[in-house]
Amino acid sequence: HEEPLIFELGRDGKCGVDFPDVKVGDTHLGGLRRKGKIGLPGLSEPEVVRHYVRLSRNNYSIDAGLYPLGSCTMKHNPRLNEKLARLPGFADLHPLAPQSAAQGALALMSELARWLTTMTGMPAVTMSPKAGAHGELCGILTIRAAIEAKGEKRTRVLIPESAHGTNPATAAFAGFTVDEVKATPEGRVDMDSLRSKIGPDVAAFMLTNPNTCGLFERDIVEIAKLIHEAGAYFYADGANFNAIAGRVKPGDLGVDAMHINLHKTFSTPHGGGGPGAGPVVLSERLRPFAPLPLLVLEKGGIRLIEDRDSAPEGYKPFGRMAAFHGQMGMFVRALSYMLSHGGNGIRQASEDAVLAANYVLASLKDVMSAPFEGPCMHEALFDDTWLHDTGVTTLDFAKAMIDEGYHPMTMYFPLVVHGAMLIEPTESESKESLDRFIAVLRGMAEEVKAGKTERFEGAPRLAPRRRLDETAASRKPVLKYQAAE
Amino acid sequence: HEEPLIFELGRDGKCGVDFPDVKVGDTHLGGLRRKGKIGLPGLSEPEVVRHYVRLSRNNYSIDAGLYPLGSCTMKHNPRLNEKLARLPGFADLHPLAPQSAAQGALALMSELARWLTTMTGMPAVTMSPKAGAHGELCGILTIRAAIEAKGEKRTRVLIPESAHGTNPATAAFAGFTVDEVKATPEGRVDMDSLRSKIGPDVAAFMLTNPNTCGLFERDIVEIAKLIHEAGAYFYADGANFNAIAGRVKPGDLGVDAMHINLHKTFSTPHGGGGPGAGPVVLSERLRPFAPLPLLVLEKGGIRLIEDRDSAPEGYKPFGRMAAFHGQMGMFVRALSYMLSHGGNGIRQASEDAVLAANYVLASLKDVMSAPFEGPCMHEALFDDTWLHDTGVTTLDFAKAMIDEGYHPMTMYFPLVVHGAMLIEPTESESKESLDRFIAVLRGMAEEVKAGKTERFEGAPRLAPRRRLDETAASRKPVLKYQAAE
Amino acid sequence: MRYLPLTADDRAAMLAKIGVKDVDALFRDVPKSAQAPREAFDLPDAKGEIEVERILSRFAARNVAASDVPFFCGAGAYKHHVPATVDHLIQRSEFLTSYTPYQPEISQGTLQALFEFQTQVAALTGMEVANASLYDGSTATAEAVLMAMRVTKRPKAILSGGLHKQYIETVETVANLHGVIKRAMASPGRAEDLLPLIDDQTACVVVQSPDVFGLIRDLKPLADAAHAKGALLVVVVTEVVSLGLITPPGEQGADIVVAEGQSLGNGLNFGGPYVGLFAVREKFIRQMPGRLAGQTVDADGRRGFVLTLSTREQHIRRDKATSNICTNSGLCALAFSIHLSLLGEEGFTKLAAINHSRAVELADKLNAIPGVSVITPAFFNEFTIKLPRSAAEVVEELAMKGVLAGVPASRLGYADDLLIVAATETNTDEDIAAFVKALEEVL
Amino acid sequence: MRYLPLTADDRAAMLAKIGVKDVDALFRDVPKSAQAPREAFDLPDAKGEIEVERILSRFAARNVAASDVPFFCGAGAYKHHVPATVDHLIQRSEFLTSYTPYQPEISQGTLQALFEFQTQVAALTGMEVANASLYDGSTATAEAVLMAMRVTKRPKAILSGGLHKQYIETVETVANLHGVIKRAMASPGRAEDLLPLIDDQTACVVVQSPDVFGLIRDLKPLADAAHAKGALLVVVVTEVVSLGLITPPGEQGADIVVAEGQSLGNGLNFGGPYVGLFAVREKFIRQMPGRLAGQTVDADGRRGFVLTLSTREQHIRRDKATSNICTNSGLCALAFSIHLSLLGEEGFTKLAAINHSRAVELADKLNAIPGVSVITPAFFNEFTIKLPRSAAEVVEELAMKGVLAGVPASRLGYADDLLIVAATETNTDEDIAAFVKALEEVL
Repeated sequence: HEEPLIFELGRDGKCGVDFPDVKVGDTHLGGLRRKGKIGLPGLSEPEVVRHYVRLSRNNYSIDAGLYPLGSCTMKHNPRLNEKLARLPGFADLHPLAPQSAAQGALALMSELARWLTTMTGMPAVTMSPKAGAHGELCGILTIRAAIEAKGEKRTRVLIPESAHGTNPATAAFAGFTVDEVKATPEGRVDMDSLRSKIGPDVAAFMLTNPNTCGLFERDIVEIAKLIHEAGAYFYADGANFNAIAGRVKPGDLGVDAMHINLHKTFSTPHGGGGPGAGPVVLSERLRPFAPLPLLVLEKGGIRLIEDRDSAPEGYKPFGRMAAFHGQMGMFVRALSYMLSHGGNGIRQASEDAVLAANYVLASLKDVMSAPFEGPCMHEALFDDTWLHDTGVTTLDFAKAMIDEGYHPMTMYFPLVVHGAMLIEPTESESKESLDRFIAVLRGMAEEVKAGKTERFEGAPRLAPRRRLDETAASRKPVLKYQAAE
Repeated sequence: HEEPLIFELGRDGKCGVDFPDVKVGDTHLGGLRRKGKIGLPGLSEPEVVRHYVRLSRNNYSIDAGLYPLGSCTMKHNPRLNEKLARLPGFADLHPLAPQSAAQGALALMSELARWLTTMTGMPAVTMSPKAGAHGELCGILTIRAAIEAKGEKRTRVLIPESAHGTNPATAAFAGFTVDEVKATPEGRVDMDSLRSKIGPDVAAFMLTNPNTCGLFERDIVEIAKLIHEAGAYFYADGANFNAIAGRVKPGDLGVDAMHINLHKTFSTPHGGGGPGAGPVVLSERLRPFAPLPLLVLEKGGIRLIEDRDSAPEGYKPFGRMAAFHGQMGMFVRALSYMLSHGGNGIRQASEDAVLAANYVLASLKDVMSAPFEGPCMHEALFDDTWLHDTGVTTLDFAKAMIDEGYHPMTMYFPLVVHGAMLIEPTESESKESLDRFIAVLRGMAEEVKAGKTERFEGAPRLAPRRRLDETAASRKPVLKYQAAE
Repeated sequence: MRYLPLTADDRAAMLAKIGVKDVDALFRDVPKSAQAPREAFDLPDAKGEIEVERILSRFAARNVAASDVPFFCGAGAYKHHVPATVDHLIQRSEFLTSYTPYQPEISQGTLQALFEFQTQVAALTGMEVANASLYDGSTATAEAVLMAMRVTKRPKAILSGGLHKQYIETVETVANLHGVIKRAMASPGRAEDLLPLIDDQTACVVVQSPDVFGLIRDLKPLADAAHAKGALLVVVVTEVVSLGLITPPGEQGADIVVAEGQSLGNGLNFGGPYVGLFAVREKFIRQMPGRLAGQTVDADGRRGFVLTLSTREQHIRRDKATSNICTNSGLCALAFSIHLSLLGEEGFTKLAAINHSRAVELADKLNAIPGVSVITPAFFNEFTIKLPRSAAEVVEELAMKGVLAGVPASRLGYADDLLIVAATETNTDEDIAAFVKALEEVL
Repeated sequence: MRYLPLTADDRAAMLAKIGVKDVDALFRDVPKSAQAPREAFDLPDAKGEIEVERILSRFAARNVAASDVPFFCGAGAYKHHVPATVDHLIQRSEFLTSYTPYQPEISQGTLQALFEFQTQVAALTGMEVANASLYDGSTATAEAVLMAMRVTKRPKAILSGGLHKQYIETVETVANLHGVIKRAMASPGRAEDLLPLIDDQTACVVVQSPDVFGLIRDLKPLADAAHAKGALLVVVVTEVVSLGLITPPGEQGADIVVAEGQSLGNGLNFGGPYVGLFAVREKFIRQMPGRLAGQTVDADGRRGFVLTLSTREQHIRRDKATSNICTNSGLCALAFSIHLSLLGEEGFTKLAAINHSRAVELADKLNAIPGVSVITPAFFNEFTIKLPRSAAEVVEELAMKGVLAGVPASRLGYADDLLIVAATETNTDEDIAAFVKALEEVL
């Protein structure tokens, strides 16, 4: 049975809520009362429930299975966090309620800030960015403001070719030109390339560390030195913080700014694509330029500074990332996660995440091909060398995993590796679960090598849908339902 | 992928909760400290979540599809009711908290009692029974107490052969002998049979009305008169109250006692088999014998009477059905349902339930065989006459519905009809949903008639399991997990 | 009305298909005299969510929730912390809104969970088999007595005076119809000598441990004495968490163990819904009441689970059934089982240890108050104190000070100066201090 | 630690398979100087659920929830009743714990829901297409300005003074890098004349309606003037419920409509997470930021949905992308869509009517208080009153009396004597009476 669209299910005369009738005059509406119908379908509550329950059953989820999406950190989402985020004191608190009526919320933000600065070894954090990419933008704009405050003109941002797409997009969005730094055959920043590109017009170097090949940048201290000597800033993409949280302080590596994806490292649920939250930790020299709002501890309580004029001495906020004060709902969840783990648990989680990835790597590298040597961090990278001449592509292999009950790994990223398959098991998987996953992938790989490739062509076959025609979708986009004539 | 048992998943050294360590001396335990291990498996929280999420996906549910189980009233379960039952003032209230600290709970019970007595036209209700069958027992024990109070000796309870199994079981459990009353070819109580059985040794007549054939007992007034003239009591099984709530008051029919399944008519969720709740409404002459506890309105509040000695003048509670005061969690849900519907909505719901059943009956009676004439009430009964010589049984047909995405109807009940199929769509289904269901059943029926019977043999094929060997299960029962040697 | 999907047009079309003029025609078998118009019901019209929520919230606000105050009530219902995961999982549509698993092919979720529950209950109690739950501890106790009478074909049951008063009444209410109930006098703080009451007409001895006053009693001598006379020992546990620390009844010779399972996975709920546990020796399984999930295979040979031995049950056996029970406490049993799965061996035993430790600490502090004495020599997380005056009055006075101090024994018909006090993992040091201070103040 | 499934034995076995001695060996690429021991982090150790719940509950208890008091704050975030069904459904594991639907074969639940969401947003705004959501209304406004600059290849954006101050700042922060932002002065209670500011360098005019002071303004003349100069009209809606009663921007000539969707399905959450709506004329779809769900077919020809036009996006186009956005506000969009599905045409328009009616009633009563005047001539559920003294002080005094009376305009940098007041379906007659009485008392 195929679940129709709500527009196909609904009909006039039904409604899933009950309100008293009310008459409205036109006098207060400035003559702009809506005339026509909106076109919303009418459904009773039971129909709505069934529709969404049925839809949900077509989704894969971390609650139902291992979700090895490299670079996405699909870890366990504790329900305690969901429960606490729903306490009326948080969920039902207005962002412009008098600050005297929101002291608990401000205190919670301060406490979360303390955890973030302590874990990163950075002196400051700005909380308002609403997602990782938004945090990147915030970080780059902070850097931009610092440069402008010095009266400098720096137009280029250096980014390794293995970076997430958000890095170059962010730099461009912030008005910089992007210059790519090459990777070494070992999957790390090519120091020669970096040296050749660095210069007085460089505003920043953006680096993910551990990088998207799943490797720690060994030369990180040297890199930071180079950047700083050139008068540029070191931006770290915190997407892979889960590999090192509780073991390594980015501040010790010379980082000037780093966003933290609360929805990755600190487990706020991905929700099918958001909401996220991306607070940005800042070095001392960037701290004065952090955007509004600012949190200031005063005697008698905490004050939220919402406009430039009220900023403390020495602070020159570069602007505002969004209305209000950030993703409070996510802050509650993240703090609940942190308190639950404690410093020891966060360290253990990072170690387990790295251990799990290396275990997968060690268990599969004889049947699949790993492009780089040495231990990986929290994700294991394979390429498609081992698929050459089999007729099976990375895509085929990954889609066939669906028929085995697994979500595919990240494919074709990072771009520096051919036919990349990036596996991030996270610390949430038991050894039994990892062993089963490894056994399934080994079995599949051995089938490919034995030439039994039929099942890979056009996989998946057992999912709610077979492969979807993405070309048709984009050639003539259908972006909303339209009733048949 | 087959989901293992938790005992197969778990292992020593894992735990899904965190507690501080604590040392316990033996001195306060009377020397009875546990020595050996219990044998519980250790699992982390993510493993527990995944286990139960995966298990759940093997279940059918009303949220996911039409659930036409006759006599079970699988209607929509509003989430508002779940939310309200979880208010700390209800969910976190101790049954033996001082009554001064529980006045809201007692007031809620009184309000629910008012709705139940108003809807049934009965003067009193006792709230503590924990399920329908428990309510039946309560009703029969009340009758027994009334008989004893009169100094009479009555040993027989009359029950129609179409009755739910709980009726004879309850009567026997309460120490009575059971005597079956025949059904007419029209599926109703055979008045001649009843007349022939009634007598001075009859304690009660237990009748479900609408009856389990889905028919209203037309002679109900006459039946009540006969019973009362014999000095016996009229017990009504309220399992089918959903057909008449808001339209018919059982009190007007001469009923002396009737349990009400809050988990049917008033939509408290079935939860895979409970908990239910079965308050019993009572006539004036049974009221004095209702069991403990009693609710009494006094000035300044409501008092819960928990022992016989405190009972008001004229009350002689026959005993106690259970510790504490009944299924409070279910009371909240039921009252939420009642307030949401209102008197008008409850009436409309009953009418829609009856309408839906008749619509199914009218739409299928040409391809399936209906044993009885005339409009049905809230469930439509078919027999297997139409399956004769097809090689397909009621069981086959019902199990094949699973492959079409439906839960089977109730089968082989009531016993008075051969190969019975009892369909109760409830008022929660839209016309589109009913039409689709009817079309599927018609299609199946036509296939059977056309001799295309392969898919029915051994159905279902598309469910999480094929038919299970129930004989093997009961021949050598395996009722718990035992680790392989 | 938001819950009703049919529109006026739908209704008209359906009536047309049925071939009747209006819905009244479908009710034509109802005698005229019983056709009540809308006005005959003094009930308000439908309300929206906002209004319903307001009304019920007002009821809730008039109660003192256990989490609102330092809280020490027990006597058969205990405040424990239930992990958030439990409530999330039991609210999955597939668990919450499914029926009794009569169609096993599409009910394996519930059936496997019940099978796991049975295994857990058997392990906790130290018994060989358990059923898939009964309504609650008190009704389970009544069923146990009836079962003992069936098994032994004897008429007499002896109930310990330490059995929760409302359990005693529940047992008497039904078992009186089938036999003779002898109830021993309550002896708070002491295990009464039940041996002299056992004779060759005795079907069972029913004893609670920890008893209603919190006393842990040694069951072995009782089991031996009962067995010597051919009687069964029924052991009742109202606080299952105690089984994490105390020798299980099964190891002390119990033949039937019943328990109230509320402590795990389930809220206080003002007394219900709760979940009754029922475990027996294997030889009695065909005499057990209630549902049983059993393991089997499907047509493809794959392991699966079904409701089994249903020939004991009312829907098959009718008046010959072992019990009239139809509904069980499925969702509460699921909550129990999920909570216990989260706890596991380590968590469950730690939980028990913390409970005991909190209670010992509280008992020591209360005992130090002049005029107060703890009368329970051996206890788990609950004990009884003797006060210099009416415990009911003291409880009311402490409630005014924002402390719910326990259950006055008089509420259950026992002596006026006894207070039954429980402490659990949810009690903080501050809670205990507040209780001690408030009690000192009122005495 | 309850969330970590590996045991010490597991870790040892895994390390052995990897062929290293300990986990430190896996971190060997980290410079020694950056290897921080556990003690280097001033953080407490792991805590159990009970303790975490206590700590966070204490934070929560120090806030005044909107439901605790008569409540009238708005100015970009509104208290509405969200049906219980919404929160239940979005917590389904399959929605809550899934990733962005990059693998459409096993993400049809999310994708179809987003497609439905897009259709709803287009219908509400009166536009041709909508995306699958952005972070919130303010960032969506900034994206709209950037998009207008891309589409028109012009540098200038004109912002109405009635645009929420924090939206203005958000727009300026990013759009200043790409062009020139002209901000008109705020004119509370009046629609300022923006026409003279529009020239042939103007990419867009951005106007909010109802504006931050609650004013509904006629957009048609502005649209005509903008279009005459080749500029786009961007309309911002911070209260989507207004679209149930007011002529949608799409019918008044808007080219881009952005809105804050919090009012439907989402709580106040102290400002986030919210959900930004973004709707445009069809011709602009390839210039849109954010995700789009599109309809297509699978290999068997069955209808299905995919993320489409991703060549606009950063993970494909990198520095040439239309925006750097990666995450959207998927779960909030789902909540929005479920709430709107429950409402439907009838419920949504009724909801809007009730909101308006409550606000009219409140406005009339406040206007009758001596010294108080309503300065917003046309409004939906929010309006501004002029007070005889500092609104911020009045708000603090009313808060002491248990009424949260609205947002002082000074909080957003406007005049000191103005108070922005909102009323919704959640306000009772008693709430309104309490507000009026308290205000009379403090004035």
